[in-house]
Amino acid sequence: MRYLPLTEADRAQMLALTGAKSIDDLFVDVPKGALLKDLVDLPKAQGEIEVHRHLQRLAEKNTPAGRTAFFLGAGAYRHHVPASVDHLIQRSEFLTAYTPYQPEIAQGTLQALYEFQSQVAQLLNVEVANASMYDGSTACAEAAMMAARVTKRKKIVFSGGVHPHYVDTARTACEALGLEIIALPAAVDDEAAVIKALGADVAAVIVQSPNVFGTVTDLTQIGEAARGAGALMVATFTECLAFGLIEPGGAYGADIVCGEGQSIGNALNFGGPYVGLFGVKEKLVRQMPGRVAGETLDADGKRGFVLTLSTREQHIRREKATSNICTNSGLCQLAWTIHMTLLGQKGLTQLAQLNHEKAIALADALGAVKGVKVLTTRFFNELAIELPAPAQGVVDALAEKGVIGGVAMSRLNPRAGMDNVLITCATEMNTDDDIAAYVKALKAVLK
Amino acid sequence: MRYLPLTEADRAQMLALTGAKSIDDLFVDVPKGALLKDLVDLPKAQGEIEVHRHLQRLAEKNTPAGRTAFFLGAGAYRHHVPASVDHLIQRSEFLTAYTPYQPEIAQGTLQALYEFQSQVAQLLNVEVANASMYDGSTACAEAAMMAARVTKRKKIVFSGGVHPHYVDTARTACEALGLEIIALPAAVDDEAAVIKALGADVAAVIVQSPNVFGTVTDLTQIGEAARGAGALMVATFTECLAFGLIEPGGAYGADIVCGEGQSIGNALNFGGPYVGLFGVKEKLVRQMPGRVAGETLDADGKRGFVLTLSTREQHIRREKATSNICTNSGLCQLAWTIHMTLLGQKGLTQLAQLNHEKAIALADALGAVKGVKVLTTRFFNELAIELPAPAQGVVDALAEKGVIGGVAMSRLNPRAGMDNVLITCATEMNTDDDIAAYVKALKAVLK
Amino acid sequence: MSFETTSGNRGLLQAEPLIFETGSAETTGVDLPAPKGESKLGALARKAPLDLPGLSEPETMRHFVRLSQKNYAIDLGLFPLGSCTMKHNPRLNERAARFEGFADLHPLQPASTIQGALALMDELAHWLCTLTGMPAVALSPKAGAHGEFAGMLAIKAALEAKGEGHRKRVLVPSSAHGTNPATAAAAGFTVDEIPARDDGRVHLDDVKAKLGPDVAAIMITNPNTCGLFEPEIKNIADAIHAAGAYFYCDGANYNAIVGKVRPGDLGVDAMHINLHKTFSTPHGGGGPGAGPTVLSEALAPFAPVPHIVLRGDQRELVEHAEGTQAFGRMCAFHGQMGMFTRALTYMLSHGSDGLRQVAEDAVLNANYLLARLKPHFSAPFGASPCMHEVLLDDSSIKPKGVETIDMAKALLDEGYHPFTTYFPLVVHGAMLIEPTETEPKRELDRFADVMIALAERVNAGDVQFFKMAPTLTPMRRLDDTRAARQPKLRWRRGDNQAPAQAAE
Amino acid sequence: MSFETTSGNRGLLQAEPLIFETGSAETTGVDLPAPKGESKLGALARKAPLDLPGLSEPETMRHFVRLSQKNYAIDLGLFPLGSCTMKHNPRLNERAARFEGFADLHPLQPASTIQGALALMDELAHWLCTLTGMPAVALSPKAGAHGEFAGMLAIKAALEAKGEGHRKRVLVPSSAHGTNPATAAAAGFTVDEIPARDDGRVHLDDVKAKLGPDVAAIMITNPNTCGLFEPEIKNIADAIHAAGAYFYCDGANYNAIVGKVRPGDLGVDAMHINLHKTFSTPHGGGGPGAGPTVLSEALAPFAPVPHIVLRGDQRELVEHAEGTQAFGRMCAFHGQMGMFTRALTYMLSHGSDGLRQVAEDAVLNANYLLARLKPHFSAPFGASPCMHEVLLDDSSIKPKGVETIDMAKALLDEGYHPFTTYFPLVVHGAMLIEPTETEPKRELDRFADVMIALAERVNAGDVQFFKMAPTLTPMRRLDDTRAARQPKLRWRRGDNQAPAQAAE
Ligand SMILES: Cc1ncc(COP(=O)(O)O)c(C=O)c1O
Ligand SMILES: Cc1ncc(COP(=O)(O)O)c(C=O)c1O
Repeated sequence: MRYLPLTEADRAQMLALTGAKSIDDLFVDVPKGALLKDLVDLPKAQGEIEVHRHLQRLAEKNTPAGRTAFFLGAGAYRHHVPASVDHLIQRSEFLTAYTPYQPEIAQGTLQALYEFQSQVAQLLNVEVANASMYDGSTACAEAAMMAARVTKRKKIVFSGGVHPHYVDTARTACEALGLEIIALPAAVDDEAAVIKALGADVAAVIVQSPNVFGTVTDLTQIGEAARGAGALMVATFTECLAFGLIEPGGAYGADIVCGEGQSIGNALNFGGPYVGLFGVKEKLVRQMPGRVAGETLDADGKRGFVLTLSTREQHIRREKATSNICTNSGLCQLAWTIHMTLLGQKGLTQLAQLNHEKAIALADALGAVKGVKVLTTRFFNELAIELPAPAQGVVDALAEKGVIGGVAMSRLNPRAGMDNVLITCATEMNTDDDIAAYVKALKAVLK
Repeated sequence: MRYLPLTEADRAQMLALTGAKSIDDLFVDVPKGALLKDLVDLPKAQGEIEVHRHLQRLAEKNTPAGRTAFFLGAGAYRHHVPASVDHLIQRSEFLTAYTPYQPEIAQGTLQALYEFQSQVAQLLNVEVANASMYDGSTACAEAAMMAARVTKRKKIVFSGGVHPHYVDTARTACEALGLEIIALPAAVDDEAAVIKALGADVAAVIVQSPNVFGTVTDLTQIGEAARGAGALMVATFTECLAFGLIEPGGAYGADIVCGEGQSIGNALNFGGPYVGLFGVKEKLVRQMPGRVAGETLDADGKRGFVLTLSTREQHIRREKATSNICTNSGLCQLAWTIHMTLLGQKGLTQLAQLNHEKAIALADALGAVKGVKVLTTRFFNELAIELPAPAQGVVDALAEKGVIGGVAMSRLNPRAGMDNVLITCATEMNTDDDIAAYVKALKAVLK
Repeated sequence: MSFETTSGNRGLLQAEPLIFETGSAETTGVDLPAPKGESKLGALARKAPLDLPGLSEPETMRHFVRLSQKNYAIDLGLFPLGSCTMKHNPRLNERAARFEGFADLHPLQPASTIQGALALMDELAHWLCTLTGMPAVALSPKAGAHGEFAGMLAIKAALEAKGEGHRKRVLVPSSAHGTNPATAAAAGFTVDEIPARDDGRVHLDDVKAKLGPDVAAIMITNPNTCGLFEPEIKNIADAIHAAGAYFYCDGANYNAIVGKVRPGDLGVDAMHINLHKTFSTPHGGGGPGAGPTVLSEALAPFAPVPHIVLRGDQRELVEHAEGTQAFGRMCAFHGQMGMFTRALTYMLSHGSDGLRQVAEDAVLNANYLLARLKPHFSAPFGASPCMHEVLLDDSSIKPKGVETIDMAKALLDEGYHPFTTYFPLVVHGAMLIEPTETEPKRELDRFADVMIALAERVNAGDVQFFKMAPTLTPMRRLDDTRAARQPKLRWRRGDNQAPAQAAE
Repeated sequence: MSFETTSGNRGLLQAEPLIFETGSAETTGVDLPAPKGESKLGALARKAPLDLPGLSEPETMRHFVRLSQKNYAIDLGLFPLGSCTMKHNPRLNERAARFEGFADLHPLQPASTIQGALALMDELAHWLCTLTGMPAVALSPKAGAHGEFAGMLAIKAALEAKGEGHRKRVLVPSSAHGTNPATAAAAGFTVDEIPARDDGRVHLDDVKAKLGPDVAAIMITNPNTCGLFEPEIKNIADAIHAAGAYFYCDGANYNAIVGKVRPGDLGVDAMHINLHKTFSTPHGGGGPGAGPTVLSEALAPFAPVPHIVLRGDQRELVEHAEGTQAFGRMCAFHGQMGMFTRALTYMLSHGSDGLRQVAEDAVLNANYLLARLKPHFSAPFGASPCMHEVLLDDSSIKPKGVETIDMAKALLDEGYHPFTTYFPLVVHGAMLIEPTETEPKRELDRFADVMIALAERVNAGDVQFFKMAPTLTPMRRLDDTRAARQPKLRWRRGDNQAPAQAAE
């Protein structure tokens, strides 16, 4: 087997030194009968050629986004990732390193983490950011739990604009802790309802901007209301690229700003792995989940970086930890940092602007189709439209025509009562031809 | 422009230091009128997205070998290259290094070269091998010129089994030096004719085994005859994998053994870049073209490697050099070394055996098609068949059916008088289904 | 001859500042079409300064290549970090994960366009279930700890479904990884620790003594974090089940028994599998992981959404818990697809025979190291064979003035990543050495030679050598206390940008 | 604190033996289906021992990763090797070259299946011709020297076609790269050297003095190897043409003028372009290169096969010289397709505007360095601007006892690949510095600071420092003489396998 270096001669020699007669003597503690005599019922070893073919065959049973006119977002976005990003993250020294527990031989990872934290803090306009979470949805769930810890309250209010899967993820985690989730009804814009839901028992109000319908919200009033009620404001997001153009949660005084970082540096990958971004106010840093790198000096007085504040973490604090997270999103975080380094402020702003313009073009084009109503007025690159028919059927019919038009709100939240609502998105990857193809197919489907 | 780091501010500041008023002042030596005022008439800069799309569109106008039932060799072979090979050669430290002129910071490249030379010498059973040539055809041309230098004779005899493009390449090079090329008539097997062509004025006889028709030849007799005539025997090849199974030229006492290394480590790449292998008897080493790495010690007495014997080379010897070659096939050579390291004797032998068996199956299957005659009896993985119709037409018709059946001899050498001969090849990449598809299509075409 | 260079570089080792110290807001390494300047954002437009440095592409390449060379990695040498299973990461995995049909696929595409992806997930599930002898698996957990969370929530749901929601106590041996108690707490349980025993094992008696009507589950790592297979595991499982509780098995060390022992045969109810350990997906300097969690018959109905169901010959996703017994949802989409592809590639490559050999070689390599090191170090449980890792304690070195951390730092100079230090907590100054099956004998021998030479140096009383170590690494002992006391967690414009070069 | 490690490693730097010292004939890193054992070979079967060592995949990865870390590379830092144009190699190029439609394409496939490849070659040809202002290009030459060969053979064919085959003398300035005279000789010409002048330029008078009825061609590098544009180039071309000879231009330094000057406007008849220099294809530790050669109207008919012709909307290959005026064939197939893809990717990325900027920035960077270094070193032609590279000589250091090679070795410790040493031959102890356009000002400044600090050290008389250098690199000055005197060019079983550790 190509990955196993021991030869039969090695095995015999090594076994001899251990004093065991057979390899199974080393499994002496396994209960009688539990040590398998036969191979499990699965195919035997295969060479690269066969395995490659097998995987390729599976891959070819999918329709890659790029082979369609593609307008789907809703938590995962199809952006261009420069070739250098994917090249760099595959370098052995990044790819096959572990968590940087030995800083003397892990400054590469550690400095990149420190740069990531700094970039995230700048982007989200927060004071401190951690070294990444699994993804946006789990980051948001952690924020809810953290808010409960910080405020010692038990009620979490979710705006009706938060991605339904985020709400579900947080609900699963929070309810296990006995927290109460108040999920407001799905709404393209529910600022007033959010403010109304606040109260003295609310730990946090969780709002998303741009929200799942694409709506961008000025969070000033919600922030003030939350502060007034002694609740934290958690600003979440699924499209971090938006903050190249719109004001981030941190600028509205959000206590926790967290969400999905996939748009920068990471391919769609059918939903994962992605990278959760997580930023907080400095005063909350010791309640923050996840790893964090910090600056220090080495024995020669040289600047270097280490993992720090680990007294928050499970390996030190065990059941009292701020989170159970251990392995997080290293490579995806690295990809994010590299891509963001390539972009810089100039590239980021330009990329965000391009996305916005593509979405304007999309909104105009779809809005001009008979029977279609654009629901979202203040959008970045994503918007909701109302169709004259159930959206799920339209999506499926569009797919037959080589157009992935978006996602039906009914798929994300069947109880939203928004069966005719479609969430659609444009990015820098969409050409004018794509938009024309969409319009043509939509007209045909709606006819 | 993403590859150009200078900012406008940098440029202004730097220009100031040079004392020049404008950038064109630095081009002061360019004759008046020759300095372009306008941009040349070509498209302007494009981003990664657009360039990627453009290249992808071109790529998709081709039919990749792997999307067909593929049986074409004749100098380039479709073998599996393990994923680790292509990964390793893309490491910055290999990919973006120059020729190892500074051995203190180039031991990676140098040790890999030394390992390559050692592997090539083992494989070809020669005493010394160089650090690679451009490809097999140019290696063969260099061998012809070297033979003339060594023997001070002017006639080069080519067996009729040598790949016609190799003969053409050598002819072009040799005739410029006033050497005479005797190209024997194309023949599946011409041992006797080769021996007969030898004489006191012959510098070298160049034979190929397996030859372009796939024929494997015992070179003992030719070798003896050449020695008797005071000529060198040059054994060339296009399929180096064969030597996992058949006796290499070196074992027959060939003075120079050279040919194409593409089969190991390198993709088809539409014909290049490939890697020429070149081995000689020790006594000829100072007449050998190309770079060579050798072992030495460093100032601390540690073993290390350097480029050596450079007094043969153009940068030292100028017009008296053994060859004008400078840049050779670094990355392809590295890929060869890595793949050969993965294979080792065990893997190489097994891979060669698999190829041979696939070719036997192919010969049996095609030989059973009515009207088809297998011409090659002693083959490795390639063979010639005679068709009841001109081969070029059959090849084209097969292609319409998704089968790349080989190459018509008439394409390689229109004057061979072998219009109905097809050269076909099987490798480990061919499945039984491929062979069945070939037979089916061939029957249909010949009907 | 030592001297300060002008450049700050030292031979091939390149000094490299932060991107914030070299980049600028005007520089970018991407080219994009010029925007037209349209906007629908009005007052929502960003006003907070971005101030994100950009670098051109060549500068970016260099920055990260330079950084990378300051890292150790499996591809450079033995990485015997116990409990982490740092094995070879095949590049075929990386290639497969990047097939357009996987990488360029959106999780919310219509079902008709993702049949290959769903088939792949089903195939992975089949391998995991068959290998572990368990009927079901939840694929979506995003790392080991997340898998623990899924398992504990499934247990919670099962208890609640039986009307036993009052069971809140979870038994966790003191040798457990920190994620176990942290997860139990996150799932709303209380943690009751089973203290360690001298033999490094969990004893049935100790478990029985803790059982009671409020016990929800036990979380046992098997093979455990001392590198031992728990001999009483089956009896413990039986006792747990008899007491109406569930058995969560931490499968982080599954590599030691893959293809040799099926956790399902041991009475396990739930077990996460770190695909980045046993199934060779890259650790990537801290992730991403993937923690599919196999579930017993009793827990299977409560598996979180999404579920994949077969309708005719088409696969579909069930994405909402309503109408099912699913306890909920672990994350926005379907889990770490990129890791599924890699893990399946690895499994198919090994096959049933190769995977069994993996376990055997991993265990053999560890026992070989144990045999070589035992005469020179204190191996507290070394009297009998270990599984995939060797646990040493500091009792042979500490009396001479050398601590576990000093041994670790001395290994850095020798070109090794050290073992896991000070974990598990059940022995003093633990050194936990996991070689994995992808090490050749030659590398083990060299490592053993180095360890033995260091032991001899300890015996020779050369304490100073250890306290000075490392001296050959890019940096020397970094000051953790300083980092934690005055946390500086990000660059900020205006902060003293030239880093302090003198010790405080 | 310095000491010998037990492992031989030194921190992150891994000691690594030869594969012949670690591998074995029984080990392999590939898995293949078991063969059946059939054979048609009989007595032709291999009897010579293969004795090729195999390594498992993890060992192979490690071996080459470890080796790689002993290399310097552009991606690590400035690589100012004059005449070599070590610029950034975009990874987009690498990606494009690996598209299945290019990489998995056989050169002899039927024309209907390779239309995209032929279109790409045509597009590349169009870019090269338009940029250079030349009507034709031979794409097949496999490197610069091979392109020179193609150019000189075209000249030969043109002369023969005119019945002037007796013209055998080729003029080559003494500053020429070694490949120029070597190529002229390989093409059957005799070389007549034009001696150097103090100003580093070729003078019209010197050329004229050499002209005669036996002169076939002149080979001039422009910009030349002193980093200067030849001011008399056009007049020289005119004189050459008037004398019935041809002008071969070595285009290795084309990077300095791409988009700014068209060689066609200067009277060039043939010029190779090193795609691995100007057009950013990787140098790969010594290749592969690619040397497309542009040809004037006079030479175009003689371009070697293959030619691409358009028939209707389909492209076809002409592969045989018969029936054409082609002088022959350069190699088996169509040239370095993998490099064509990369070069075109690069060209499209830059566009006409970006390529012009390339030349301007390359020249500006060189002149900036010249300006910074001039006060501290002897720059023999530094009175006027240079093009893309800065030529220094050793006259300011040699009197103090420091040679060019010592400067080079001192740069190694500072983390730089040195300049080109002792080339061109026309100045004493040449140091030829080519920064290229992909260096930011910051890196140039640091390099200049280092050079100046070294100059100050020379002035301070610290000769010993230079003679000891390098001390921070993986190895220290290697013994070239020993290597050449007793060549050991390969491993051989039975040779003393433990390498000598002591100096001879
Ligand atoms: C024993 C044990 N359990 C659980 C975990 C947690 O797994 P993960 O890091 O994937 O969350 C680890 C990983 O370090 C471990 O070693
Ligand atoms: C001036 C000059 N001419 C010709 C060449 C030869 O080019 P290549 O190495 O591609 O054969 C070189 C390359 O080093 C060069 O610098």
